[in-house]
Amino acid sequence: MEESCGKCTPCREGVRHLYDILTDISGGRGREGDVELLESMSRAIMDGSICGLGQTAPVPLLSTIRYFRDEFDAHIRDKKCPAGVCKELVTYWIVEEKCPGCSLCLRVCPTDSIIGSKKVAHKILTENCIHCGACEDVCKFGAVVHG
Amino acid sequence: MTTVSVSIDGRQLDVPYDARVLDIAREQGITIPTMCEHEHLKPYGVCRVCLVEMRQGRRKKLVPACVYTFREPVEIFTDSEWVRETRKWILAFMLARSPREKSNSGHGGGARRGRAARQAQGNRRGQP
Amino acid sequence: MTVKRLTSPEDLAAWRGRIGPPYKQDRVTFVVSNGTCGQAAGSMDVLYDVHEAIEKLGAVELADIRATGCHGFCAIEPLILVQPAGVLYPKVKSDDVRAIVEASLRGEVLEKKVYKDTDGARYARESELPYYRKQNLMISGPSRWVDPLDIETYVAGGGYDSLVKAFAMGGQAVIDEAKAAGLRGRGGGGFLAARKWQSVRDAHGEPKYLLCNADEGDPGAYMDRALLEGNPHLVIEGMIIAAHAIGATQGYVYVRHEYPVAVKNLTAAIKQAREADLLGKNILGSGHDFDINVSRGGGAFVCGESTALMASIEGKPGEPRPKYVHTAESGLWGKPSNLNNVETFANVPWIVANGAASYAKIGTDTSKGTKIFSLVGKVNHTGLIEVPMGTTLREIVEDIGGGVPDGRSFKAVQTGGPSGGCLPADRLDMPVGFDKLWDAGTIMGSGGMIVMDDHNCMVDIAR
Amino acid sequence: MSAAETFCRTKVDTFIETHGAAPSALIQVLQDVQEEYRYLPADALVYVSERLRVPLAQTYNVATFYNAFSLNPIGKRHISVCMGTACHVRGSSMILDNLSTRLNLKPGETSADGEYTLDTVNCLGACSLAPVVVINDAVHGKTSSGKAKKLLEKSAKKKSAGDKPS
Repeated sequence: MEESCGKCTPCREGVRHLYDILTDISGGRGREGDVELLESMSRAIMDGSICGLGQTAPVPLLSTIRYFRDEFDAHIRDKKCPAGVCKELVTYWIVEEKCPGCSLCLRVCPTDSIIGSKKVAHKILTENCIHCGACEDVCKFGAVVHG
Repeated sequence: MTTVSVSIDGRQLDVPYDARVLDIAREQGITIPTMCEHEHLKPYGVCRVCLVEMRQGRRKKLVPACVYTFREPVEIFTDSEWVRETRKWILAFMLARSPREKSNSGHGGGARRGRAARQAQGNRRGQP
Repeated sequence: MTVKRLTSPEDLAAWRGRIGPPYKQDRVTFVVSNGTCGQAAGSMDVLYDVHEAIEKLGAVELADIRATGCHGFCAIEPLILVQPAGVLYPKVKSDDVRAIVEASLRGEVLEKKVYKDTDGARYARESELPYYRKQNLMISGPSRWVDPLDIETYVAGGGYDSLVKAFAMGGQAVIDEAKAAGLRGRGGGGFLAARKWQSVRDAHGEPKYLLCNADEGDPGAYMDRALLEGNPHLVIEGMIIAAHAIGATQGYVYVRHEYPVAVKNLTAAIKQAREADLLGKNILGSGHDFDINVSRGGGAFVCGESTALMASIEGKPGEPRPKYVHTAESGLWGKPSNLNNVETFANVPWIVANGAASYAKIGTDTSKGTKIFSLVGKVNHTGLIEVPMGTTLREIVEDIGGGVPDGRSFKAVQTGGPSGGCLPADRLDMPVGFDKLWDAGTIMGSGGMIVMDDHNCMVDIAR
Repeated sequence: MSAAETFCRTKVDTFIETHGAAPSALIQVLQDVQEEYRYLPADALVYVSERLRVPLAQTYNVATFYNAFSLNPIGKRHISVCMGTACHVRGSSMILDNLSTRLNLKPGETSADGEYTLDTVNCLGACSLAPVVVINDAVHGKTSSGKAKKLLEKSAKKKSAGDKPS
């Protein structure tokens, strides 16, 4: 999107709209009919752009819709991200039985959203957790999960 | 002065080589909407509002009438369904950028702007 | 290393005689892949450790060190390849180096340090690795022994012989050879190179320009970088041959701003080629003049597009121009210009040396030769692979790539960079090539191949 | 370097000599200025425009088009998180969020004290080591959100921008 040189309307404007609508879908604000909207917009962008960038920018989107339509519907209808990636649809928490209280996660959390003392099972405060996954990366016991 | 035999909206014509599609259309009384074209400016072909359908044998694609010139025998359609659909989206993209679209503020602005583009396309269905 | 001025093909042959074979048979050469990803993995430290170990063992007379570009198998870097034995030590740690050097000097193999595959089997020789088994390294192979900063290692392996042959054949014959070989553009366009060359050769207007597109903006694709860093002379030789064929006297290589090592190695190679009179006036007594300048890009993906690239070389912002006026007639500064991708030029010397017939035997009926892919993302053996056209995605992802790590399941592979689509598991038997992928909704593009597993969300990827 | 100017004319002249004083050398000269001063000083842009006989508007057009150039000084430690597809697939957007929160900087911003600049870049060509974070010219491969804190601490220990990787 930032890579569009900005010269012609379909690519400069159209690709931004595709991005905005996809951001909404990924954030759980998708609406019925969005997929069809994306598809028809994509055709106009591909047919109307001057150079290869605009003519092919929607190809990854069209192919993910073609082969992974169920994931788009999961985001739009059930407000769920099956792969556990889209931040607004995912929460992180700690499985108490698995957590020995080693505080490794507590130390790497950029927003200090993890509380717990030594040897006591820790907890993630979800208010200012930014879903960056640092805790899950460092946890050796698989105690941190998200979904 | 070599000429090329072409067709525009079904009318067979012999036009001068390298003549602009837009000029020939105007001569034939066919209106093609334009935005960034102006007689005092060198044709730039960026707004894409003047896209028309160009067919040559099996190959067909949309070309800007203000920049594309006649060099080979081709068929031009200035008002086909494909042209209208694309043109509506391009107008909608532009309108979505206009300030009075009330829905483009706030967090969800982006997507609602996309929806505004859709509405703009909807209520423009009537005019070219 | 004083480079000899060459005024005739015989000079080149005589020079090669003096240099001798790529490796001295009586000595041990420690080869370390030192491309950008090698350096990021620590190859500079390994080079230093090897140098120190040799000195401590007093073996300076018995051993050489050679820093090459990328060998392709980036996942196992930093690596040491002991030549001429061909023994490979992957993921070398600095305290292993001394033991490796000692054993190699005695002609032995340090068994516990050699390559261990995901299935536990051990392979000592680089040539035996499963990673390379299905590959055909006809273009990227020399990058494993050529030192990019030393033209002599390239000449020793037969470098610039194709140039001599091309001059003897004549420009039109070279174009016919490329047409018979079916060489298509490797940058993603897939146009027949010979047709492009022909239109510029026939165009009138002087001077004619030859442009090499090394913008490589596609995320996930870095084969052009590896070629420029590892074997710049191969690209230079390909360019001189093409320039002679179309009558171009000035060439530009437009290199991405994000590839500093490639710019350094390419600039050094051009300097050495000029010193050897392989670039400049009356090359090898052929009467043909040609020189190459390096033009550093400014960091804009759109400049991979031909007309935007030319605008950028002209010092303007990279804005594409509609292509109704073909760049073959009016390109850079309005003069006839021919643009090809790095990998396309790298194929030219092979075609001239081995002939169109043997080239056309490789690949499929419509996509000839090999293609270098960058296999990245959620795959065990990340790196560059060169496979004949027609190889299936499954062979690439599973047999060469070693499948998806951490026991997760394959979900999709994206081919062709930002203009390419994603293919799911049931499309894995699709052969690679210019046309078949198009019907499945994606393109081969420049060769980026990004594997995704069940932990990747397709909506997020699309965004 | 005369007092008023923030760049050294003789140095810029050498850049112009190597690339030629013609309009087509604009990008190459600006590349060298950017490398030398880590940004494009405004008065240097004026000087280059005059020497290359290029309108100042055109120079600004080029200086703002390419993301290799920056009009304001880059911090001592320039942190670039690669957002190319290969790195994105291996979680680089989470690393960016982590670093962005830690440094309290949005991508493209420089800290008030000029210490840090956080940036994103679209592909560095080291995709086999994804996800990649570059700090000045040191390429850190196979990073993760968990390692982000250590990465910052390690870079803080290094003195100024010009340090070669250890």
